[in-house]
Amino acid sequence: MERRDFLKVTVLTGATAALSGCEKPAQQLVRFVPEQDLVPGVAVWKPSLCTLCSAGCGLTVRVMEGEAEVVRKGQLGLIKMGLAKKLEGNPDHPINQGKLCARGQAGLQLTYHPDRVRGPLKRSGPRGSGNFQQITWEEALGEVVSKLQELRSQKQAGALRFLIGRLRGQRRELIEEFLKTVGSSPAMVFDPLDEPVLRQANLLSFGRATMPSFDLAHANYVISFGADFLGTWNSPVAQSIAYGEMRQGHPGSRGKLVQVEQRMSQTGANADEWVPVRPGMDGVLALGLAHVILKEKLRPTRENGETLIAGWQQGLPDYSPEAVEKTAGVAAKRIERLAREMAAHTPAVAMIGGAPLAQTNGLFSALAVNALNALLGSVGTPGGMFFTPRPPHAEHEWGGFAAASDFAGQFLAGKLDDTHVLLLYNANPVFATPAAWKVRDSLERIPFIVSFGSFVDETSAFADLILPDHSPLESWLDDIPESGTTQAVVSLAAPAMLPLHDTRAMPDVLLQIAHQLGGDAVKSLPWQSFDEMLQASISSLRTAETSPPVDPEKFWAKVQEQGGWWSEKMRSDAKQTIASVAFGGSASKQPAFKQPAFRQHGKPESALPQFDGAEHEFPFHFHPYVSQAFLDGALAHLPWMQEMPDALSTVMWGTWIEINPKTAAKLGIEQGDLVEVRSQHGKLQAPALVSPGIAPDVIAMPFGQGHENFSRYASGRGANPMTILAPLQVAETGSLAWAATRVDISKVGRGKLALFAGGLRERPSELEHR
Amino acid sequence: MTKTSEQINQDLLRPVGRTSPRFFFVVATLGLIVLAGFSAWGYQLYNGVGVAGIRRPVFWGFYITNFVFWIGISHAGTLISAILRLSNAGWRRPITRCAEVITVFALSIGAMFPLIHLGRPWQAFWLAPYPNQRGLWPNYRSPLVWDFFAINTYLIGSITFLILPIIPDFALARDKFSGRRKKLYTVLSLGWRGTQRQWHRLETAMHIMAIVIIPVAVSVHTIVSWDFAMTPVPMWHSTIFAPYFVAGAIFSGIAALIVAMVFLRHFLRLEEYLQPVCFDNLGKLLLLMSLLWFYFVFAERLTTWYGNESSEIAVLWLTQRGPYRYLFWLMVGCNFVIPFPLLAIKRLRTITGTFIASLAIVIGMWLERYLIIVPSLSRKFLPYAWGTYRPTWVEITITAATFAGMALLYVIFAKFVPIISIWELKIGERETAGLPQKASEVEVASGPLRPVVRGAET
Amino acid sequence: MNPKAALYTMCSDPASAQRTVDALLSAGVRTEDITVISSEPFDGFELARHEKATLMPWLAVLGAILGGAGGFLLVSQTQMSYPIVTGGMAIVTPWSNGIITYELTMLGAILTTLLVLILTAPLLRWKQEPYDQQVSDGKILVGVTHTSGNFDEKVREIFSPGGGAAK
Amino acid sequence: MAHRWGMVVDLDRCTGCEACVIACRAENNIATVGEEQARKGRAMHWIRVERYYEGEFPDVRVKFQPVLCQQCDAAPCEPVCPTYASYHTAEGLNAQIYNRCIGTRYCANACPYSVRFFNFFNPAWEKPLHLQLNPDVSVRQVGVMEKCTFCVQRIKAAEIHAKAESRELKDGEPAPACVQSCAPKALVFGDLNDPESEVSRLSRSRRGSKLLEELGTQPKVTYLQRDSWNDENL
Repeated sequence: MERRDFLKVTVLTGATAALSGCEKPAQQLVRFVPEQDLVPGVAVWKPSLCTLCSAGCGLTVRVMEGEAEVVRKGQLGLIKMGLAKKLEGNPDHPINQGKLCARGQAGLQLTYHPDRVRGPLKRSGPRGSGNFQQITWEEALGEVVSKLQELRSQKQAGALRFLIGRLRGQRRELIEEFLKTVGSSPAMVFDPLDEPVLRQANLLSFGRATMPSFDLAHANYVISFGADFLGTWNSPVAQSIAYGEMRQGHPGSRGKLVQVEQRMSQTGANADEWVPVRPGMDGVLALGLAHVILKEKLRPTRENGETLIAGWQQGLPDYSPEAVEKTAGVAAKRIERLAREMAAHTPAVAMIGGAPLAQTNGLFSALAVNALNALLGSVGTPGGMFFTPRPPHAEHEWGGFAAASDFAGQFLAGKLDDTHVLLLYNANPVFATPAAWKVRDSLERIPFIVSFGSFVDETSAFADLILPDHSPLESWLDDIPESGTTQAVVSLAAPAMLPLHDTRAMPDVLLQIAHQLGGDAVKSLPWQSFDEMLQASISSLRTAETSPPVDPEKFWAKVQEQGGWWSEKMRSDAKQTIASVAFGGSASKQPAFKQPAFRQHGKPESALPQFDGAEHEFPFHFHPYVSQAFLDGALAHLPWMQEMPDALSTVMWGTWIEINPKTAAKLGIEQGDLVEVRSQHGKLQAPALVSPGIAPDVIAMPFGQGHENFSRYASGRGANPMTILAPLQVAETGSLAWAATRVDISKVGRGKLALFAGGLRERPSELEHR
Repeated sequence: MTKTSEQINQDLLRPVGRTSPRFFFVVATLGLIVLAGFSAWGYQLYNGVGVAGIRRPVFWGFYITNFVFWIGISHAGTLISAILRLSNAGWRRPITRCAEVITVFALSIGAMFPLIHLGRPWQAFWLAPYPNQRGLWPNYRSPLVWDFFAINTYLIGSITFLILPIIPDFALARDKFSGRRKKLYTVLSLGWRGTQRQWHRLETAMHIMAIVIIPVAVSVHTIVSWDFAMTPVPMWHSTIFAPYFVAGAIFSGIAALIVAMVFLRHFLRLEEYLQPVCFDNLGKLLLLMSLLWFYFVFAERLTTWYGNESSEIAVLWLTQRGPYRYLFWLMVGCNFVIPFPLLAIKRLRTITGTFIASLAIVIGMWLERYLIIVPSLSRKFLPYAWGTYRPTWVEITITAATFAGMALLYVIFAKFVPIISIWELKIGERETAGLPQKASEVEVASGPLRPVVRGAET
Repeated sequence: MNPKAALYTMCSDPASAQRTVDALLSAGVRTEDITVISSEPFDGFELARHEKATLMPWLAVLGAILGGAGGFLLVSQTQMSYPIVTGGMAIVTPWSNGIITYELTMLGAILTTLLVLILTAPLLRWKQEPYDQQVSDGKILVGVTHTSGNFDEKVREIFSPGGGAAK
Repeated sequence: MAHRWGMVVDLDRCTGCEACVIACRAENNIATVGEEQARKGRAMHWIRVERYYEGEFPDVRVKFQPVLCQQCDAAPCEPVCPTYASYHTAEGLNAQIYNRCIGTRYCANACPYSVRFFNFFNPAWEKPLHLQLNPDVSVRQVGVMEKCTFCVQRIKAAEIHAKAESRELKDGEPAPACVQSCAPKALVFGDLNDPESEVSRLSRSRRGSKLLEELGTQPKVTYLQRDSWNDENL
């Protein structure tokens, strides 16, 4: 940091002035003295972390010297500096082992995005308009501090709220610590991609409110209920690596993948057997399978101590294949066959995620699948499911969207009305919540909103101040991945490159604010900068790693060099090791999750899902799903993601509505027609994509597009399925049941689809030549 | 009836001599269209070929269609007139020149299109074989380089073949006009006097040219067809292409010739020279080619259908049942269904009849080239990579401009050069008038001979 | 007398021209000295016997051979003169050799024919005597060059009983 | 011994995650063309994951098939290029020399795999996105063809690295960006001249076949067909 003080200014003339040709001629471009020593043309690989999803993969960043326009001390100028050129997986990292998904690689564009917020902004237009004016950091921080002091003086510390996205590790600790010291309630977490229902179920079944990990590499049989684990769910890279092993890793034996869903996901597309099931009936089907296994005693009974599922001890009399066929729409014969297969081909593992958990009966379905796993004897065994151990120093296990229920409740009940100051970080609820939640109105009522976002999005457009964070590549990062490995992992990385713009790291800003506030804040947050805090937090691991402990500085250097700390690699084929990590550590300490009261699930009447909208009026199930390119929409501003053809639809730069060919023919809808989708809570329009991989009574649509205000690449593009969703909640968790809405559709005209693919089939029938 | 050489001179030099306002009007309108074409091209040069409709996988579209079409048209003249000269068909005399002119202009226009369609036209000269600092010669394995050689040979040949018989007519014009025109034609006549030596050399040269130009013409369209046949693209990679293209070329060529002749006949009032017999005979030729064309199309389609190779079948059905079906059947109509009766039935093989048939064929043959190029490219082997093609205003404008350009060049040519070979016509007239053709036919010394006597100085 | 000087007469049709020429010949005028100019060729008549002989076709063949050879050398030699890496792929193949050779053969024939025509006709020589514009009206000019004294008279006689202008 | 680079694509491992597609863009400075051009079919993806549906609902299956330049030994794209822009390197790669290309687009027509992409316009990177460009790969201008190079710059880098350590290249050391990023290891790259290399071994697999090999293009990419799960116990 101090090196910036060497900053020397020389006014450029002639040639270099021409470099700034495209800038305003008025402004004077200066050349700064380089802050790093780099050999031109030689690539350096620096470790970093991927922050784009919950997987928490490790990166290596290819850094090469280049000339960039940067802001130093508020002045724009040219500098020779190390620039990140490419992101690849960190080969040593236990989660992604050198691999990286498309989204992670496109993360590079977060740093170089033309619409990044380049300095602190103050709202100039009306809220939501997205009009801001530039101010200095001093002004901005002064304003924040004064607001907070105001609150404190008025003894209204509780009126400060911090709304964050998925956040783990020291950043989260820092925020929570900060909130505690100023005496306000813990951060509210908003992460549409999190699976609170599954956490709840796991807490009930296994005492861990944690996302599960799967030893797919050694599984012989995998049945997935709606979980797109090869695409976007949980820890996709780790799961894909293991999947490759399952398929072809062991000569002679090849695992089978069965996918249960209504709309063929990327994972479903890879399945050896694809089982369409009625929406919300996944749990029922799981119990149907369990019924057969119990009835035919295909598994030793000692493992059947299941108490959460009603009628389990009696062998689930209500879930005979015939009964299940009626409700779930899967043939009894097929249920029997599947049950026998999975019982015969252990290790067999079941997983559930995505839409099934977003039904009103999601918790039941999750518990049913957990029970099935237990019955199959694949909990904590090789080829089964387990929980990634937590590193010794991490006292909290921060669930992602932990406070789901609280969150939804707070907004719905307008509990934010007593909030005077709202801090925003990595959360965009305005975009990613149903219109029915009226998040806009709630925000309107908050007097003062501060965003730390790097981009102006639908939510930060409401902010009065924007204090832009560094891009991840410019920041000190740490993370504690929750799943995807048998090793305890603490990822940690120093900045891979120097900042381009007049931005500041959120943690540093928070520390600075704390110090300006003075009082307890200083005591509990003594650090001058975030990296000091990181070093302090990780030093405790020295002992955990080796005895005798290595010298602190060496350890700190080593951690930075390899991109984190991880426990000794466990031979995942050794049964006992898996078992030991299965429920590693005590029941997790997760503030948001209180151990729920024991309640039995699975009584047929309670097992069935509810839907919003009458069947005769809204004949179709609306099945939104996480987009391969944009996830929940947070990546829609990356041009690489926009132009990446979606694997199944091959659509670029837009959104679409998937319809079964028969349905389409019935409604006179053709590929590319503009279709209107109506629910009780709103309507949207998008072009139709006729796809064989979807049930006739289901209309599917990806999340992610339909941004009103999110950079030049995403704004005004496509439609956002969130807007028409019903505010139904999943029983006993209160989280959004986003797959429980019924809709009607009709053709309204001709739409525009940018498809990369021509033909649909490899050997087209004569008709398709038309 | 036969005409004296004075009459002939008058009739045929009239269009060259007098200029009606209609001429300027025509030139202006055509000129504007051509101008539009050039500006469209400029627009494309400035912005990049992207302004055209071509896309992946259909990387060739209107431009290459026009290229093949115009090269085809160019087979009208030279080939026809060469064949007719060698077979010494008397009715050829009034039409050879109209025909040869078409060749030269159509060829020049056609040859422009490879340049227009290039991604980097400013590098086009890299096709030419010359020692250069890039250390590269052109890749002689590339049919495009074959094109380069073939088209240049054909162009040079055709121009020679057109110019030679014009020289005596320039000499005629030189003597008939005065003032600036005289100066012009004096230069153009290259000092032609009409000595027996010159006549004999000229006729020998024409004879050799006629022999040489025929195989060249055939080779040109053969090679154009190989641009396609050399690539493993469904329904391109076929041995039938060479003869198919040559036949098609002659077919469209004759049609274009007839159209041109009808216009000339009407606007230059050449009714007495371009007589129905010419149209009747050309009509018969056209009929033959139409049958030949149908035969080739049928053969090509049948083998493809019978072979039932998936990628080829894809293209076959695309054209016959798919989105291209309308164009396909329109093409069959234009090239066979309409012309056949018009040309087969003697009563219908009138000037009007052949004119209508020819118009249809010109359209039909353009469609044929389009349907050969686009559907095959849009349905290559991997269905995932299938695509479509739609032309943009740029391509359409440029295409229109080439037709206007053809007409414009033709009109201007007819303004400066007698569009009918006067001296050749005179020979024809002697024959029809039954005047003595040989010394033996002259009866021996009848009466005293009274030659006019002059001195060289007068 | 100067070699350019010429006597000539205008005949109205090839027959009379033929007779005039025959008369001149029988009068002993050398056939090379007789020039007959017409606005159209009269292949049937023996107006200029000596002009019939020409090597043009053979020269054309020669030109063709040269063109072909040139073409073949071009394609076959360039690969030697400018070697580039082609990973073992041929630069020139017999097929392409054949095509280029063929085209240049034809080009050779065409260009030689043109050249020979220009040189032997001869063309590109403006101002040549004798000439008379009446030719363009269909008259046929029969002239005699290089007449020396005594022939001169004979020629005039043949051209006209009443004697004619000379130069 | 000269290298002969080849690839194996295991369709049984490929999940259609598109990581290779983005890895390729990032490594090779492939321009983003935008929505309008993308709709016109001018998007450039040197490697693409082809998706083919099989059967009708409810018995649907999908086949994912990554397709990149097959680096044919008898490449149809090479002989047709009039200027040698498309030619064969000593290591058997189908190279595209951008500054020799005059844009006849003939090679793209000749290529049966449709893996050649044309710059219809000059590529543009909105500042500061241009800072992400890889300095090891030239940016193509308007009117030239571009295509997969097997990341020749990465191969060269690996060779130089090995040379610096004065040793032979290790098997799998040079890896194109797509191969490096492939999580399920569906893509394997290596030297076909080394019979012991993993790529040679896999390309001899019983599941191995070449794409459109009936055309006689002799591709250097081998596709391992999808395996089927057969139940031996029931």
